[in-house]
Amino acid sequence: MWQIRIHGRGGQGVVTAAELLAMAAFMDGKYAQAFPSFGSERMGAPVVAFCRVAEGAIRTRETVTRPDVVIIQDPTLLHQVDLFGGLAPLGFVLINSTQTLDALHIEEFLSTLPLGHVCAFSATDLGLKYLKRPIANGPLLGAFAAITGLIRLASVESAIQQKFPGAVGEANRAAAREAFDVVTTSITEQRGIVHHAHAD
Amino acid sequence: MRMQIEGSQAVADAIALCQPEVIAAYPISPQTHIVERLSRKTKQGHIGRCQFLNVESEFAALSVLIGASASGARTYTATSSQGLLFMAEAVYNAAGLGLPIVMTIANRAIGAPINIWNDHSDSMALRDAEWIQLFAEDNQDAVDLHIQAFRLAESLSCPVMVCMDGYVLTHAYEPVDVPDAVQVNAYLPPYDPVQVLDPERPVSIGAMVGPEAFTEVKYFSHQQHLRALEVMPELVEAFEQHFQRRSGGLCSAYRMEDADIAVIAMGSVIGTIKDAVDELRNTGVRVGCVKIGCYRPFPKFQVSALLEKTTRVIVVEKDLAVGMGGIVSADVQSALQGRQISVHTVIAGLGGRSISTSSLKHMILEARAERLTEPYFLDLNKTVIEQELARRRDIRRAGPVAEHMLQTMNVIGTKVS
Amino acid sequence: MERTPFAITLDPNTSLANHTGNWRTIKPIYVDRLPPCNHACPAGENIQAWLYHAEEGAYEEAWQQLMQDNPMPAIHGRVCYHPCESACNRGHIDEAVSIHAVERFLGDQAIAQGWRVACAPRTGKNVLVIGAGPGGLSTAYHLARMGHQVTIHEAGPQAGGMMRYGIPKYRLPREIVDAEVARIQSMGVTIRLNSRVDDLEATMAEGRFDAAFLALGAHLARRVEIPGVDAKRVLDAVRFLRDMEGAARPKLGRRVAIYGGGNTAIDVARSVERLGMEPVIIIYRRDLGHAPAFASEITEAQDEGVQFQWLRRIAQGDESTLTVEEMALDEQGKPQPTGRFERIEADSVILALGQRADTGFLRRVSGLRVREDGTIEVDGTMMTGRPGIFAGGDMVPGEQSVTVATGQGKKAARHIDAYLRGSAYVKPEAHEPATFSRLNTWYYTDADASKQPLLNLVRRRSSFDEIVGGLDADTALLEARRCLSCGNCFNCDNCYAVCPDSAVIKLGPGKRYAINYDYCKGCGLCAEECPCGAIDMVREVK
Amino acid sequence: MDEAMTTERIKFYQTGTFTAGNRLLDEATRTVQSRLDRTNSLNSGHRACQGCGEALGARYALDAAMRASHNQLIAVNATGCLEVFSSPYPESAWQIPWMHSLFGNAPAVASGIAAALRAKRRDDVTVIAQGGDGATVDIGFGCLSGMFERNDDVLYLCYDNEAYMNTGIQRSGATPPFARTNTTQAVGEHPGNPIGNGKNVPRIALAHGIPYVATASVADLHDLERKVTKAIGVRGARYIHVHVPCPLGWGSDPAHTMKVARLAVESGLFPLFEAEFGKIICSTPIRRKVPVERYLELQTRFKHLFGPPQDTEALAAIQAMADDNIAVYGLME
Repeated sequence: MWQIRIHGRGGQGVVTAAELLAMAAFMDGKYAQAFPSFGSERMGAPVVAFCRVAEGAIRTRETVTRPDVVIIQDPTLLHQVDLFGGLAPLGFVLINSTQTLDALHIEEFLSTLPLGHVCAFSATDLGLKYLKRPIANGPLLGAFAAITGLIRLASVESAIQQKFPGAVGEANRAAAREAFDVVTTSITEQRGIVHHAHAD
Repeated sequence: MRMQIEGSQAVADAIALCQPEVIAAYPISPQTHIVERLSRKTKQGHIGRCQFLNVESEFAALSVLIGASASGARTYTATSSQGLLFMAEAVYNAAGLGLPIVMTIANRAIGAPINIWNDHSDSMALRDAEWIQLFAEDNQDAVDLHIQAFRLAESLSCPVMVCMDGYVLTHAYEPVDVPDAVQVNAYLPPYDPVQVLDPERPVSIGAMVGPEAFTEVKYFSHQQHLRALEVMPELVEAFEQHFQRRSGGLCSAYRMEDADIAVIAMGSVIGTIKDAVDELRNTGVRVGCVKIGCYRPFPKFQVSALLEKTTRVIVVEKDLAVGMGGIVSADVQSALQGRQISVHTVIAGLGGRSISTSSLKHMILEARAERLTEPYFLDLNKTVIEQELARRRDIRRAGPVAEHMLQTMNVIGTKVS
Repeated sequence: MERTPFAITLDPNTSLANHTGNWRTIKPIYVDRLPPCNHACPAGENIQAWLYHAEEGAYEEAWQQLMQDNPMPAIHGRVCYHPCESACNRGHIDEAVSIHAVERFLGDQAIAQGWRVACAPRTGKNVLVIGAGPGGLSTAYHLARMGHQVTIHEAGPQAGGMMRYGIPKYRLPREIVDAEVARIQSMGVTIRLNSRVDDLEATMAEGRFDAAFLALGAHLARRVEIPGVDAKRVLDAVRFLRDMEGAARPKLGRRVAIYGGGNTAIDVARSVERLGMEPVIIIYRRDLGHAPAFASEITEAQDEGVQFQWLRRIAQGDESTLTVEEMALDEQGKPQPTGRFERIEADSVILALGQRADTGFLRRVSGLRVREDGTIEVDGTMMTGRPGIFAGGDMVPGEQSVTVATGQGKKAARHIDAYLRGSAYVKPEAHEPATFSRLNTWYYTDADASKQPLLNLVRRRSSFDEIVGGLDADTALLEARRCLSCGNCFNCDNCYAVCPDSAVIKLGPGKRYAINYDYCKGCGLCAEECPCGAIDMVREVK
Repeated sequence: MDEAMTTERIKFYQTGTFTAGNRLLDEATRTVQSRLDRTNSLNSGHRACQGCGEALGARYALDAAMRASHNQLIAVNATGCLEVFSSPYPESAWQIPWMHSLFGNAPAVASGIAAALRAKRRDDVTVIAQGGDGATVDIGFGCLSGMFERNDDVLYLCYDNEAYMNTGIQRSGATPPFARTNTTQAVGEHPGNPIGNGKNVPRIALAHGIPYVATASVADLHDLERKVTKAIGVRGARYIHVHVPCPLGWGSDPAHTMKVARLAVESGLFPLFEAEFGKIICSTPIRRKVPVERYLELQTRFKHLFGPPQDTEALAAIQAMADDNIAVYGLME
């Protein structure tokens, strides 16, 4: 079972992200569960949502305290909230940021993770590019598919299209697609560098 | 159709399929998503000529339904927490008048301190209001229970509360098989009221009844609820025939065949308990789980029968009878009267505290080792308690407990746990 | 309804099993009370009853009801001084109901429409009536309705008595008198005119009369001597008014003085006025407040130019003047001479000092007792000392008026009828009075009394045309509807409506109500809200 | 009120339009209460006190409503005297479909019935909710306001007897100033109910802008029936506030129930008016104006005002209220 925790701010769509993830997983024939942190938080407050994906039925209802994946919608949350608490040793981290990992000063949390398990890219820029609005969810989900391989990009696109029919969904899908490509390339490069280094 | 869907939306879709004629609601978290969706569906004309009334309070919501139901309309509302308490007077009244109203309780704690998260304090507060109370284990259960609830309510002329854990179920996206209209119509006959406000055949509903007959009125009510215990299994059978799945029911067992420890609970925590049971079973602990699906009327004999081979029972409940202990466990104890069974009361999940598999496992093992205090508060933060007790010893005017405890815990922003 | 919830759902109307009447300590009962108008009417008219019909526009029913008591409504509607209106409770609210106007309207309608009354089958009894004045006509009428044969002997050339010879035409047109008399005749009453009875017993024997009613009227004038004035220049009112009925007008000088303060004096003055004499002066020993004439008459006379010399006594006179002495009222209201004199120009004097009946011939009838003033003593049944002979009108002691005479005629007829049957007439016990304080007047619509049209002054001074006009049908209807129905249920439904326990049973249109004592809690609202005071609350005896 | 009209009475009849019946009026102009075939919606055998104004008011209003609705009527009743005396098991005095739920929810229950009827396409049935002043101006006020605000198709009838009579005469938001109740005793520095308290619910109803608002009195049956009949012909939320004396609570003679109610109107203390869509359109003129003392002196709840010593200040204050009403509502023609 995969457990995913999504951090963001109220109004940025963490619940939608969790829901879309679950839907995509469902389309892949998996079992999924998505739920918010049930807060009464207002716009801008730090919020969190959860998702579980499994091959069989999911019964547990507890919040995700030991995530396999952490998605960070808003990099300004870094150093404010314990974003990486309980992260599995072989877990994944996806960060929406224009800055590089180095610039974010989070190596101490992530240094133990395998190569290619951490990805920082500007989902917001992609959102602006395709949707003319700073919406990061589509690109993040595309990136999630790329980084984890847990769900197919096609399922992500279907989930987006189902949730947002019409032009908005179409733009989101395009953003997700580009994010998927960008992240896939980035990971391949990371791994390539590593392989290259090992080869040395 | 099986779909990945939010619990509230699935329930709203199921309600819509039951074709209520009058819905009245007042918003309160976490019930809102249900009524929002029903409002939309009503406005779109998806529920026949159903009338959706935006009322000024929960008290009005249920009162509207009292009138509508007495006029022969199928009626529905949903509420939570303070909302249920605010309508409390009408809750009793609807039952007393024998009106088959169906109401969803998106279970939530009761303040003060104000708390919007899940526990069962609300429906527990009104457990003796003469409503049938059903508890949903998951969202599939929630959907199915609502469909059963209308048939149950209308066949007995008695209101039914379907309790589903707030946020945990209402806001959770999970796969649910939402039936179609043909299926629901085949299962749920049109509402044929036993009494109706009709100018052609006037009756006076809601008489004042004095000491000479009040006891008898209540006796009949009790008999009616006992009859529900017979009717409900029949409805479950019928439901299975129509929908090809088993849902609802008075109570059910999980891995109880040879269990000498049983964990009894209601609602969404059952899933987590099942995980804990499985994990402990893997280590050789003979533990099982009993779900109570119908809390009122309380299926005494059925629960007792499921615990035939058990020597130890742990009742995990999301409520607290302050000054007394458990509420459900008291009922379980009464069901097990005369039997040599240890009954533990575990208070868990109050105000939305997450109940983890690991805590449950620990609790079971501690119970087995006879190390549980009574009642046992799951995951109680002992450090906070001790600091607060110390503070109160020092200062006479200690002020509100909640505020100081939050200060002690240094809660800032979102706490992830 | 067997599936409905036990006890909390009830069948409708089941409270009828709960007889809340046992809460009651006092209970309402319907009563009829004597309305003040009826009580005051000298003719004993059931005014309220006929107004009740008139209110509905049922004029013939109203007239028939009226005719139960009074055979001459058209006359009475004109000349009665209507004590009913003085007593009318409506006077406490705004103005009394103009009963006379409605009565006149009904009387005129009856004449115009030729309405008739029904008579009982003939009894074979014969009754002699002497005098075709109001008393005689009334008795004859009532006896005829009862089935008796009546013959009236009238000394004069025309029937009507004082109605013809005492009341000027401008107040009572003669065709009205003729019509109402004719109607009585049409009922089988024989009137022998110019038939003076000198020997009563002989007349009775001759006509085989079983009883007689004497109603001679007061045709003898009281006279005084005025020193210095030629007797030829002194007339009496009776003679003057009788002469007015003749072809030739009485001869008077240019300036006429009338001596007296009663209605006759006014009648005479106003008649003289119409003959073109002026100024007409009325001389009276007392003042306006003590004059027996009705204020309205005095006012009308003044309007027409009649002058009044109050507190004056005619002391003496000569050919063209009168010397009058100023009077002053003493503590008893009696005029006393002051010794101050003045002169008034006058060519002739008409004395209007009162009249009496000419009853001298009756002194011969055994058993009859004739008083010094000429009146006949009668008992409570109007019977004289001679069995079978009754008397009424101006010739018996008491008030003298057309209406009083008419009422006495009715009363006498009842006793004569009883006498003829060998029984006694017992007057039904009168109801308790319907006093104003028992009314709940809030419920009555504000409505001022209707005004009868008046002839303009020029015509009044120059002709004998009737002064007062009648009401038209609409106005008569509205006027009738001003009646408060004091003391008698008029089916207003108030009791039926205001009972919080629905314990008043409405018996149907016009049939009044009954109390359902099974449910009446005795709150008294019905009695309190009855506009006309027709419900009493009485102690419950259980 | 400049453009407002006053109601016209039929004049020049023996009793005009003041008595219940009048054989001289055509059938249509007579009151429903005068009819042999009136419904007696609230029938005999109920357990109201002697001379109960509320029992009268209810029968008046409902019978008129029955007639106007062609007997297609459903009535809801808030808890209170009317409910208790009319429907104690095993006997009901109601002849119409009738329901009692709670003290504070009658408007909402009625809204529910109206909604059910709408769902069932029964647009021929009228829904009436009724309650005393306690149920209306106090505990059920929220539901009432909600019903108004949604413009639910309900005619709400408040039978105002100016205190909680059912529970034994305690003060309500409709209790008039200076009145003695068992929670505003005639003791202390300011005996009786404080002046300046309370609320004018007809005016608050008016402020909701609902299609029809009226005040009526049991003392004026024609006016009351006309208003009920008019209200039945209107769809949406309607409110009629009926003044009903309570002999027990007011300390008046049971036989004086109508008289007291009448004097309330005639003094100007209880103005009769009508409003449509938030605007006053009509008032019923006072027939015979009386000083407020005439009204007050019949009730022991005001006895303390008459001393000794007489509380002239209080009496003047009450008179000022009456005069104000007369001016505001144009009660003198």
